[in-house]
Amino acid sequence: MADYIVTMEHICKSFSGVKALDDVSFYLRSGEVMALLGENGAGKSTLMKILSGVYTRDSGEITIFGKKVGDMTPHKAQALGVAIIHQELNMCSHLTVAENIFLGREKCRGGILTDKEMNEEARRLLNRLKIDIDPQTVVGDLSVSKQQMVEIAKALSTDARVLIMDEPTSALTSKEIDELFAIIRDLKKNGCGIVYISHRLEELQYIVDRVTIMRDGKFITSAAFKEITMPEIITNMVGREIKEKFPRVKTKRGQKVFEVKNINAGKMVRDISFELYEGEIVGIAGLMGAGRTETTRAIFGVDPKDSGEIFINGEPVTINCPMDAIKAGLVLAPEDRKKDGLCTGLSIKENIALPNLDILCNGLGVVNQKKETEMIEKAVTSLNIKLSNPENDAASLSGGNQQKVVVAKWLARNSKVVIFDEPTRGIDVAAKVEIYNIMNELKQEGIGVLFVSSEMPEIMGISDRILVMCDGRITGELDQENVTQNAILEYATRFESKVV
Amino acid sequence: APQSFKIFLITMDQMDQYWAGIDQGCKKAAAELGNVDYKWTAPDVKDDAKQIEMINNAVANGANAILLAANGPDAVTSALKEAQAKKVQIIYVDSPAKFPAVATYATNNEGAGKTAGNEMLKNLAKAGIKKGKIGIISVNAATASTVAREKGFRAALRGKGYTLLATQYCDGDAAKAKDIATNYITQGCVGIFGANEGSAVGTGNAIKESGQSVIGIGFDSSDAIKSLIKNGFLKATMVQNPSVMGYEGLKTAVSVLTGKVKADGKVVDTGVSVVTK
Amino acid sequence: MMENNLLKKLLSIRGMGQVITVGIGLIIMCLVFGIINPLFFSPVNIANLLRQIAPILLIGIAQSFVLITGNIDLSIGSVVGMSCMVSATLMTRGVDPWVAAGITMVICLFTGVLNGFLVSGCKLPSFIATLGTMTIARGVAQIVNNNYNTNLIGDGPVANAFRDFFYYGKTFGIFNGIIIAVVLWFIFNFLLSKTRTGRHIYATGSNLEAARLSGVNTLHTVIKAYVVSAFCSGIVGLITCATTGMGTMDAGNSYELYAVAAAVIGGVSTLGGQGILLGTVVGACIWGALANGLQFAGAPVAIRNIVIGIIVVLSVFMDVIVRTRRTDKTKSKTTMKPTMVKAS
Amino acid sequence: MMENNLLKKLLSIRGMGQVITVGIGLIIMCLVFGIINPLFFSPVNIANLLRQIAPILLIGIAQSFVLITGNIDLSIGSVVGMSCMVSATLMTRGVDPWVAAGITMVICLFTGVLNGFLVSGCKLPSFIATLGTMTIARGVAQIVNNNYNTNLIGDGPVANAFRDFFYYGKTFGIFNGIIIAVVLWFIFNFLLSKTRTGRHIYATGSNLEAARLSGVNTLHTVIKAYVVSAFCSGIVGLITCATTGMGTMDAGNSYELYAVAAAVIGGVSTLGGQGILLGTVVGACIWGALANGLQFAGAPVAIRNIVIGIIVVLSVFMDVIVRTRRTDKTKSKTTMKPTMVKAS
Ligand SMILES: Nc1ncnc2c1ncn2[C@@H]1O[C@H](COP(=O)(O)OP(=O)(O)OP(=O)(O)O)[C@@H](O)[C@H]1O
Ligand SMILES: Nc1ncnc2c1ncn2[C@@H]1O[C@H](COP(=O)(O)OP(=O)(O)OP(=O)(O)O)[C@@H](O)[C@H]1O
Ligand SMILES: [Mg+2]
Ligand SMILES: [Mg+2]
Repeated sequence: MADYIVTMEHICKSFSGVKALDDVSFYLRSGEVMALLGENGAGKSTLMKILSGVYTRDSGEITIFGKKVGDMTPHKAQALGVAIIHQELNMCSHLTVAENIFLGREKCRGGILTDKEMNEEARRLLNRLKIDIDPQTVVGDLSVSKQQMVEIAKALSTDARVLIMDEPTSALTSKEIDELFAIIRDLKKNGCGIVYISHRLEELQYIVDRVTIMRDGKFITSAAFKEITMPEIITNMVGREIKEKFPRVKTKRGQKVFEVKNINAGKMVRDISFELYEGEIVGIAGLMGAGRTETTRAIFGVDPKDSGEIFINGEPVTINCPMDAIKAGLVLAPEDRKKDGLCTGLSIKENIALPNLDILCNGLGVVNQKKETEMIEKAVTSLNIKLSNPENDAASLSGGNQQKVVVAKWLARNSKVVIFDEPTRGIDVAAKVEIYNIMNELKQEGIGVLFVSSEMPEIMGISDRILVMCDGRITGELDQENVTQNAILEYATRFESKVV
Repeated sequence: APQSFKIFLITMDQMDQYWAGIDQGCKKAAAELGNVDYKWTAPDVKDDAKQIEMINNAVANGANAILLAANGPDAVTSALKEAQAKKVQIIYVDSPAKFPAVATYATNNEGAGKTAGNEMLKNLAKAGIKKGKIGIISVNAATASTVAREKGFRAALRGKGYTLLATQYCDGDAAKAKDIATNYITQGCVGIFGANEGSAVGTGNAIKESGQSVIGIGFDSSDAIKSLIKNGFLKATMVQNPSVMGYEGLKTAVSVLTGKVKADGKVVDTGVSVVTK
Repeated sequence: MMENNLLKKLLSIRGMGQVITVGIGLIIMCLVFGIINPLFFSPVNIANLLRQIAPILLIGIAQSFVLITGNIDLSIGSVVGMSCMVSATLMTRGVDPWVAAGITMVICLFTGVLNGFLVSGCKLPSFIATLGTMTIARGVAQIVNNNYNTNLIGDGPVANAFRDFFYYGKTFGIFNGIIIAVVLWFIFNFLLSKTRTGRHIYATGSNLEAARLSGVNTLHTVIKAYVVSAFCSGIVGLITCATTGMGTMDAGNSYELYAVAAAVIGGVSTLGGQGILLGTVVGACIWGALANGLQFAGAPVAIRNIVIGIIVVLSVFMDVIVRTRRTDKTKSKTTMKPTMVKAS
Repeated sequence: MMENNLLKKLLSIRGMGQVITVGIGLIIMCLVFGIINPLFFSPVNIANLLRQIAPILLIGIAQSFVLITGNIDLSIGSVVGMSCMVSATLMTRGVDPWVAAGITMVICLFTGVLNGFLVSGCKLPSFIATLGTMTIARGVAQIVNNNYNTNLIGDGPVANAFRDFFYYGKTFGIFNGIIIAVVLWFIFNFLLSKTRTGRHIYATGSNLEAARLSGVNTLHTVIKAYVVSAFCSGIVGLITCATTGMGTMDAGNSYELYAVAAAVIGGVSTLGGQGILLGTVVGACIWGALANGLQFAGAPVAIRNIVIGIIVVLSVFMDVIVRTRRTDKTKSKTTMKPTMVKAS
């Protein structure tokens, strides 16, 4: 007991009545790596944000290094030696790497910033972490993974004795991950306590000592990593058995509905060609940053294309903006629902109607309210969207239902091809199955479905055919019968030249 | 019992001490007469459309007579027509509009501008300056009274051997006027005319600072201008008689309302006095 | 029963809450003015007050359209001035008033297109882009008649018909200025609340990227909003010209800020995507009634500024409180950093 | 060798690119004015021009601080007016000029705190919050001397000392107004580029949430920026008072927009996080040289407005192009490297 450096007991936290944390307790020893596990929305980030002073708890007690602390603030957390690497990138993009690293605790002499010193120290720090970045680069000019490394370096520069890492590896390359693990082992040796949040369970074996599992804002269990098996961890996380995780329906492959020939757009979309048939789901797999999102955006006319042709039902179509694509019968449910999918502040009804106003309006551009209501009712029932009133703000829905609204927007019209970019990102298992069912229904209606996903099990479970992308190119194609994880990985890492 | 009358004074804005002079004249007359409910209102900035609203509001507020300092001579005429239709008596003070009124008590601005020009000539002659550039600072090109002063000033100096530069506008801002005047002096102006209070203050300050013997002529009077005259930085200023305008205007309004006098549309030049050291 | 339903339906319209709160404030304010000076409620003053509100309502509509797209239009006042000067200048040079009005409106609409293009096409921040066009349009207003206010636009029957049409005349006993504003309000309210363009305007202001991905032509949408704004401003310029019977160079000075105030008091959000034109009506009424009522109450100009400033801050403050409460609940519009890839 | 290094170092400062481009524009402009009227380059006019630039530079600094935090301050002009009227009123009522100046500055700083609090504490959009304080401060300027411009602040030695200190006097042959502006520029430039507060101002404007999570007190930071703004505006008010020797109620009218223009022309971004005060110097010089030079060239006022409008739009346009180009470059640079796909 005595060697706990952090104890959090009976922590509760609600966001406007919704309980995100319900009587959670959490303990951390010095020199250990504690994995904090749980499904999306389990409350992991919220718990750690309370520990680092981003949120204030509603009730409960926090003790750090044996001292009870009251309300935390980011500043106080820093002073107590608690550092956090946030799940979302949190950088001032106009400032340099060194300026970001020392933000909030700049070094001054006589009130004057000692930029030279800070640059030097940042350089030493980055060298120690084997991160090859000039501390005087402006952060906005760095790639996402480099920014993530800067964020890690920033947290480490505080000489924290409690270090919280909220999904630090989600944007890192494998080389960088190895470096990170080496750093973690180092810190452990020096007696630092580390909280490690990740959805990549296979990483745990390399660094983790203990695990704490949460579900629906509640503490479930805590155990030494050696004493718990992976299946046990998963059951504890999910808390229920999902019978058919990847429902599959059989249909006959029909006519060719969609063909893309030699599309080039920027550096991330290079010479993309593929075809899609009626009643088939084609998955696009690849490593993060393989250019899948860029490809869908280029096809849909969001980003400009440098060259290439698109055919629908054998007819060539010109797509220069999303409206062209929609008119041609091609729709896209984008990856990032907050940024690209929903108009928050508008009602659910208006969101669903938005891309379908051409159908809903008469010749004068006046919206037919009756038709609109019918369309929304149909969409809501067929997708089983849980809502109290379609006039409510779309942002008032839970994440899964928001995702369904993004999908529903596109199902109200008779499209020939539907592209889903990571439709299951950030939603729970049950909602995922509902999305798979929607895709299957489309397939049965004879619509061509393109399904981009980073999750191997789901892409293997749902797709009839899988295209694999690497470095902006399609490097391979696999049939449902002979697809294996290794085959996908093999194609997904076929780089043209060795990338440094 | 004697009838009581509601009379409004509507000026261009409420910014200058000059307007307060008219107000004081009105108040004095109202106090002497005793049966007048008198109020002074004005738009927050000089703006024709806003002054029209003020007139409409005064009519709606039950005015029997309006003493008006018209922002522009043309702009308000239709509003005045409407007012007259409601039997409101119109008297102009300071600046008339092109609509027949009971009476006008105003400065003849063009004439006053000429007087200012003659003062300028007199002082230039006294200083032995026979030629050179002369600058004019005015409020803006939209205010009729200052435009008329400028016109008169230019007329007085035409053909006398001096070069009149393009008029510069300071929006009545004395600090801006100072900058403009300083620029004029740098350009070698021998004389500057500031066509209103703010312009005159700016002109005087610039001359004071330059230490050069530039002839400054102002218009209107205020504490600051008096001081500049006293110290010789402005040679002269044209002082109007706002208090007389207000006093006579209000008295005439009541006389007409009580039927003692018939409205004859007489125009009374309340005159300017040239104030020098 | 019927009324109850109607009431419910009314209340369910988003933005209605703020409108009702502010509306109650307006009524109280008017009552106070009426008590101070009963003439405030005289029929003459009511007609008069409404006529004074008309141009404020029009520029309020103008600013509302642009604010809802998530932008701002600082050029409104200058376009009013430009419209007033250009039309009057043409008329004094012998052009038929109606033709002059037509030419003027074309120039104004062009300014609107330019604004929209700079903001949406060239991606300039709207504050700066319209600050630029504001200065330029004022310059045009000044230069068109050689830096002088124009002469009277004429006393002939055509000129008088023009002046009556926009300001002095009455139809069914109501001043034409009021009728013009009301008719335009109905048209633009219809456009905003019932048509595709209106939906697109809201969507663009709410989330430009999402709107674009939903097939909305955001460039056209923003241009349309600025064109509506320029149209209303142009009409106000013509009304001003009709009111004064001449062109004045500083007509419309600061109107862009009054317009922001009217829109915002009525619940239009400066962050885009939110607000209804009914709110703008209430905002314009508050603004107009304040000016008129304080004059009736005999208050000096200075007091008026202070009162107006406080009212603007308070009404936005209320709006922000309401919105924050709702945001907490719904977690909308949080400033999440985009798309860190998350494996699940 | 040495100079080469210095040049490199200078060029490496962020934002220097825009400053140099605009600086070249300034030089060309001045040359043109000098050719049209050689008196433009006379020593008297140079001194004079610099003194005319001084207040613009100060309000430019004011606006730059606020813009860099990602906000705007529309109250600048009104605070200038308030400062001018309050100080003059106090002096005409017999208060010692220096005491009056002190009291005035306290009132101005309070306005700054209020602005910062409304924007950062109450989370009002800065445009609206400062629109409110703008109206209120102008009201105070009007009401403080009962809606009149004040009398002369006096002709005694103390009053003259005050007037000399802020405007008419010279130190080492240079006008005090210029010296005040330059000294304040050095102080605030130091504050912005070399101190923790400055760093926090940039961080807050760049990413408020990230700054907050790094332990930056963003509330205090925003308040500090608004206080700097109010301080500079207050000083300009005192300078105006010293210039005219009296209080004028409409002093500082529209200065907030000149300030935006000066800052933006010099490369300060209205989106926050970007800009250096050296740019503001160039922006202020362009603004001041335009006004002065066009008078020397005998151009009508209206032309000035059009020229200024075009310059504002163009300089932001350039800025946007440069920024977009860099973003493009960035995008291609962020070719992400592969990670293991999660296989659970
Ligand atoms: N600022 C907020 N406002 C409202 N609700 C919130 C807020 N932050 C989190 N929540 C809610 O609290 C719950 C827990 O969220 P949290 O981010 O802690 O989950 P998590 O376990 O970190 O999930 P993930 O694995 O997706 O990161 C969720 O239901 C979420 O919607
Ligand atoms: N969080 C982010 N912020 C900014 N840019 C990002 C981010 N994530 C990805 N990118 C950009 O996207 C590009 C390629 O990613 P893209 O999304 O196309 O790949 P993908 O194959 O769809 O992978 P995933 O969808 O899993 O991220 C990268 O080069 C990067 O510039
Ligand atoms: Mg999380
Ligand atoms: Mg993607």
